[in-house]
Amino acid sequence: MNWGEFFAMNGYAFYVWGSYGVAMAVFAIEALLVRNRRKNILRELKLMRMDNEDRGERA
Amino acid sequence: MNRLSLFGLLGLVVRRDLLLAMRRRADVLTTLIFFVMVVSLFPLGVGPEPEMLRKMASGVVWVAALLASMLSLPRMFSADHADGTLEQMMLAPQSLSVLVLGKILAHWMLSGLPLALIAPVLGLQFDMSAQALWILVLALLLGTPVLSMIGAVGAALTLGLRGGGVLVSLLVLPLCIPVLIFGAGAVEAVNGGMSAVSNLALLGAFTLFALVFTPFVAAQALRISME
Amino acid sequence: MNRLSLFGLLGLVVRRDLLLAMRRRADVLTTLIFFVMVVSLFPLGVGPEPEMLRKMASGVVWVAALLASMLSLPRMFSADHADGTLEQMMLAPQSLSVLVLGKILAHWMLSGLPLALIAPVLGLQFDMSAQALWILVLALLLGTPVLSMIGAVGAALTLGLRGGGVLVSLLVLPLCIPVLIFGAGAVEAVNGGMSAVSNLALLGAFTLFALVFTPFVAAQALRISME
Amino acid sequence: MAINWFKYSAPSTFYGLAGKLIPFFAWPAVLLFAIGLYIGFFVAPTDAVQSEAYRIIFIHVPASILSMFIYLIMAGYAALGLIFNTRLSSMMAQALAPTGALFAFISLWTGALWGKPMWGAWWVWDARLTSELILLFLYLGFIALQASIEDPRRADKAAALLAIVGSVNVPIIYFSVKWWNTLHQGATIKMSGTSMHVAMQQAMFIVLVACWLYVIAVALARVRSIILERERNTQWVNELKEVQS
Amino acid sequence: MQQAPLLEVKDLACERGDHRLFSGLSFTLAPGELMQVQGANGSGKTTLLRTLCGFVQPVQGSVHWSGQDIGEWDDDFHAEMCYLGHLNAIKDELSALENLQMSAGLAGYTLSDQQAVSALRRMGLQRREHLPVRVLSQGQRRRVALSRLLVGDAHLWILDEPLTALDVGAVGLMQELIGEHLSKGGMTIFTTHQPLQVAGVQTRQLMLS
Amino acid sequence: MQQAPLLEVKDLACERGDHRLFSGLSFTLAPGELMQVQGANGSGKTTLLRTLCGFVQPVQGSVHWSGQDIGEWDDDFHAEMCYLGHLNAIKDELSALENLQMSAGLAGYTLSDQQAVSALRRMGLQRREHLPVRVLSQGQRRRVALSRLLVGDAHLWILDEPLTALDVGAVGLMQELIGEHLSKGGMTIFTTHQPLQVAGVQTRQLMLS
Ligand code: HEM
Ligand SMILES: Nc1ncnc2c1ncn2[C@@H]1O[C@H](COP(=O)(O)OP(=O)(O)OP(=O)(O)O)[C@@H](O)[C@H]1O
Ligand SMILES: Nc1ncnc2c1ncn2[C@@H]1O[C@H](COP(=O)(O)OP(=O)(O)OP(=O)(O)O)[C@@H](O)[C@H]1O
Ligand SMILES: [Mg+2]
Ligand SMILES: [Mg+2]
Repeated sequence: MNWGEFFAMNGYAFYVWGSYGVAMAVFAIEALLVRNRRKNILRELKLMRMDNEDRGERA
Repeated sequence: MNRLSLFGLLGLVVRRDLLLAMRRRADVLTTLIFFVMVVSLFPLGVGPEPEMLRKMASGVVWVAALLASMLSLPRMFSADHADGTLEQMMLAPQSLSVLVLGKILAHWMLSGLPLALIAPVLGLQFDMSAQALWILVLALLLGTPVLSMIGAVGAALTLGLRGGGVLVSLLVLPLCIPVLIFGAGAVEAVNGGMSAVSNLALLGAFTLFALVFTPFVAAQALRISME
Repeated sequence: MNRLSLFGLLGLVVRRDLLLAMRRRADVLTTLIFFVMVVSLFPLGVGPEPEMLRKMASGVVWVAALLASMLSLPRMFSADHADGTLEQMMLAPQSLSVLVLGKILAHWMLSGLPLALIAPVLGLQFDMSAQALWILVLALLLGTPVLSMIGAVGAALTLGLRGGGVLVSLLVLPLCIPVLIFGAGAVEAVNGGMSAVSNLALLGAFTLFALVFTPFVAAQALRISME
Repeated sequence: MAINWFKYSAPSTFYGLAGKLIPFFAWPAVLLFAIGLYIGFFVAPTDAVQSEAYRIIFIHVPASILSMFIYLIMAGYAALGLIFNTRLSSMMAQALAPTGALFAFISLWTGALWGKPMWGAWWVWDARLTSELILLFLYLGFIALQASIEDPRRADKAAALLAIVGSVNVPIIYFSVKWWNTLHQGATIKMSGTSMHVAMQQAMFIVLVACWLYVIAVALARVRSIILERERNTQWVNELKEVQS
Repeated sequence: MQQAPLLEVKDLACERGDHRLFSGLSFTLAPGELMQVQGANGSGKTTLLRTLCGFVQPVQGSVHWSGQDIGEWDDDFHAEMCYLGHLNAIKDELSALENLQMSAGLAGYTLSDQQAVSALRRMGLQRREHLPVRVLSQGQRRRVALSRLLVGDAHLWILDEPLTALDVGAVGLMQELIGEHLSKGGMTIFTTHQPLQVAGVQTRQLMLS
Repeated sequence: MQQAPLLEVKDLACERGDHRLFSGLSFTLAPGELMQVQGANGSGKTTLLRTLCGFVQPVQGSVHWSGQDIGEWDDDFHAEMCYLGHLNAIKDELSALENLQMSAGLAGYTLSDQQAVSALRRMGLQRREHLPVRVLSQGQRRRVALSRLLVGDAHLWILDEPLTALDVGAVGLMQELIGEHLSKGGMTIFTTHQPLQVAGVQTRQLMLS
């Protein structure tokens, strides 16, 4: 079996690759979103910590 | 000073909600008019073929009933919440579930019952047969209480939230699907020459089942929302 | 300090509302999900026969779009009203109508546009043909702005009233019926082998007509409500 | 030696534990996906009836199965949180919901792409399909409710109640949809009668395991963010080295 | 002679949002005692009173009524207490009389017209019993809410700013009512930003910072 | 030297519901003048200020700005005034910076990041410019609202209880700002329940009963 045939999926390429493509994209996007969420909260926490230290120094 | 029995309390809550509704009649009418309007929109959207309209009639009436009771749900507890009466209800030395049951009953009398009573008129617009109309009313009478009961849980959960209206629909509509299916199915069974008994029996069973659990669950939801 | 042009102001209001919506994404999604849900309820009520579903598809999608944009209406001005931004908008030295037009545009981008874009997926559930799907989307794109515009007038009139949700539907639904008829009619014309051009042209005419008058009327309604 | 499970139900300890565990789930998930898909595409033979289109099954079935399981697990965690007032279980429920919704979506999407060549329609109102759609709505309701309540404790409890009510309803919904569907029309087209090839079963099973691992990894990663968001004012969060740096 | 305390608060701590309002709060209240909760705006007075009622779950500590923990919604406790919050819990659409009867009903007892009318009269609402509450002034609305105290037989009154919107006469009446209640062996715990003195009773102070 | 008055109020009367709040109210305000509106709760202070803005239509009398009646929503007048009400008109979801820029945009002018940041700094919001307003304290939120005064070029400031939730330092800052505004020929009309003294300026009093 050559690659062209493989990707053609006997005429069902759109359906098969559409399924796997979207599924994998969803997994990737979810992973990305999770990482973003972590980055955001960490950035906010750092800001808050710097803010607190700042206030501590002035007091 | 005479202590009230549980039934006395239930009656009191129902009487109170009906009295309040009578004093501000617009709210009750709006639900009903919304129902009539949604049902009447369909022939406009779908086209006037009587054959098709007859087939979809029961489904449309049920969906409209579902949406109309959804719309009146946010009001179920919100007025009592806003003026502090709900706090006092939760401090009542009786079970909160009974109070909630009373409110559910009143809600049904003000939303489900009028819908069921006006449904035959709308059914005529769709050229339904007399027998089908009977079954439609019966099914609505048996099924709409479940909508009020599940709706009470949703209304209690979303009490005081921003965007409560759409949210409560989002929570409650999927849970009401069985009622929709069997309610609309009853009429279609009759249209197909079959008996509607099993559908109606199932609707009754749902009602009983919901009657046992939902007042308690809604009471818990209220406690969560009041914190 | 640079003075803003009218177009600059319009753009600012739209950007602002979109930005706010992005920050509280749940609200936008809820409208969309409600739409999907109502459309999906119909087969459950009416039965799964593809033939009938295909026939009623456009009507169902339109009615659901109407209901979904109705439900998101109360939020159009209420947040700005509650936190005082609306007061500041009315004190802007520019025409309030332009600000209102900006809010209408943003509302449409957040309700009408997503509905139009997701409609083909729902149409597929009803087994609509590709051509009908195109017309459906086109009709929705041309027609939903009218819903937002008439809706803005209703939302402005009912601002801050108790039971505003159902009330606004009552005010607005009857006015939106022409849009529903011609919108659903466009798809049915195509299904019937005719051209949808006249329907679409009429929808476009409605939109233009509404575009001229409703921002001004809604601005007046806001002034009345703010007193 | 008995492990002190109670210790790990404290968010502060679980945060570290979860961080250490994630790689042990994430990498095997990737590996098993690769193996499963290799078997699915290169070892498993072509189906006599469905030709190559059947290969969608290797993602469709695991996604479908998981979407249902995740709801149960989520409702279980939520119930635990409601009854025993353990914050961590509520956070786990919250972390699982989006993943469950995504799996329901994948199931619907792949199913639709399968249905078109097999049935000639992207969608039919079949019992299984319809109830999967309703399941997706239930997930979305859970997420929307949780998202619209500001106070996290109230959000946890309210969403938990919803999840419990939902899980009581799921069987009812399933059977009513089934009944509704069969009442109106005959049996829908089924998978070709031939029994499944061993390689097909293997591939499906391996992808299923991979999905499980993926779900666990993602849920753990997400729950770590949730813990940080909820505990932002505590001492231990401020002393974390990722916050200090 | 000091009686045994009925209400006991042990090591109570409350949070709202992420914010710890107070912690390690302990006190007891015996029949005949009057306690005022003090503190700046936002210091947690309302939260404390609502915790006593059971609306808010404390993050730590417990509240006991005659020796029993009221942690799980306790109907016996609720039968013996009366709470009056920021909100009046009256319905605009109903008359003062109907409102009072409905409140009594929800609290679990029936009230004859006679009893209700005399309670409303005592609160200075003569000739206003049958008007819808909507048309009453703020002070009169507060009086309708307070008349609930007159018709019930609760031991413990929990009053959150009972004097809001009341004029001088009504404040005097409230002092009188609380005095009567205490002399019959009742207990009262309240918050207020105005001075409130009950003759012959020493007000205990609880300070939230 | 006294300048000609820009704001003239003639024989004004306002009602809310069926209730006449005040009538026959006349006064003028010239550049450099400061006026405080006083009165008990519910005496109509807010109503008066909102009438000046044009939100409330008076039942009698009129308001003139440089000789012109502002009865019909007057954009020229609005371009020269800045109103700050009970509500802050800020969005929880946006940062302080975004809020300020949006407010400026709605008032009809654009604001560079530079200008906005320096205004916020002046109001004591250093390093909080980019936090969502949701996480700010009440006083800080009020400061964000007040910083609108700094970036605009309005002649007339109408401030309804500007000092709510502000701490001592911020109150001092406000006094300073109002002083600067007046010395540049601006006018201010305000209500407050707290004392507010601007150095070197005599505060005119308007009493509503
Ligand atoms: C939108 C479309 C579809 C949806 C939502 C859907 C949903 C599901 C679900 C929920 C399951 C898991 C059932 C279980 O484990 O008991 C499943 C399994 C399966 N589906 Fe689909 N499906 C769709 C389309 C299709 C199509 C078009 C086919 C075949 C032509 C198909 C064939 C199968 C098979 C063979 C299984 C696994 C066998 C089994 O567990 O019984 N599905 N699907
Ligand atoms: N649901 C809530 N979520 C978050 N924070 C809350 C909530 N309810 C109250 N708070 C906060 O808790 C604090 C205490 O509120 P509480 O109402 O108990 O104050 P208080 O002492 O009664 O004040 P006041 O004198 O104004 O009545 C306040 O800072 C308030 O902002
Ligand atoms: N929309 C309305 N309809 C009817 N009455 C109103 C309305 N708005 C205000 N009132 C009444 O008008 C009166 C004046 O209100 P206003 O807000 O002007 O008082 P104020 O002097 O600003 O009081 P405060 O010091 O509390 O701010 C009040 O008695 C109020 O109840
Ligand atoms: Mg308080
Ligand atoms: Mg005021």
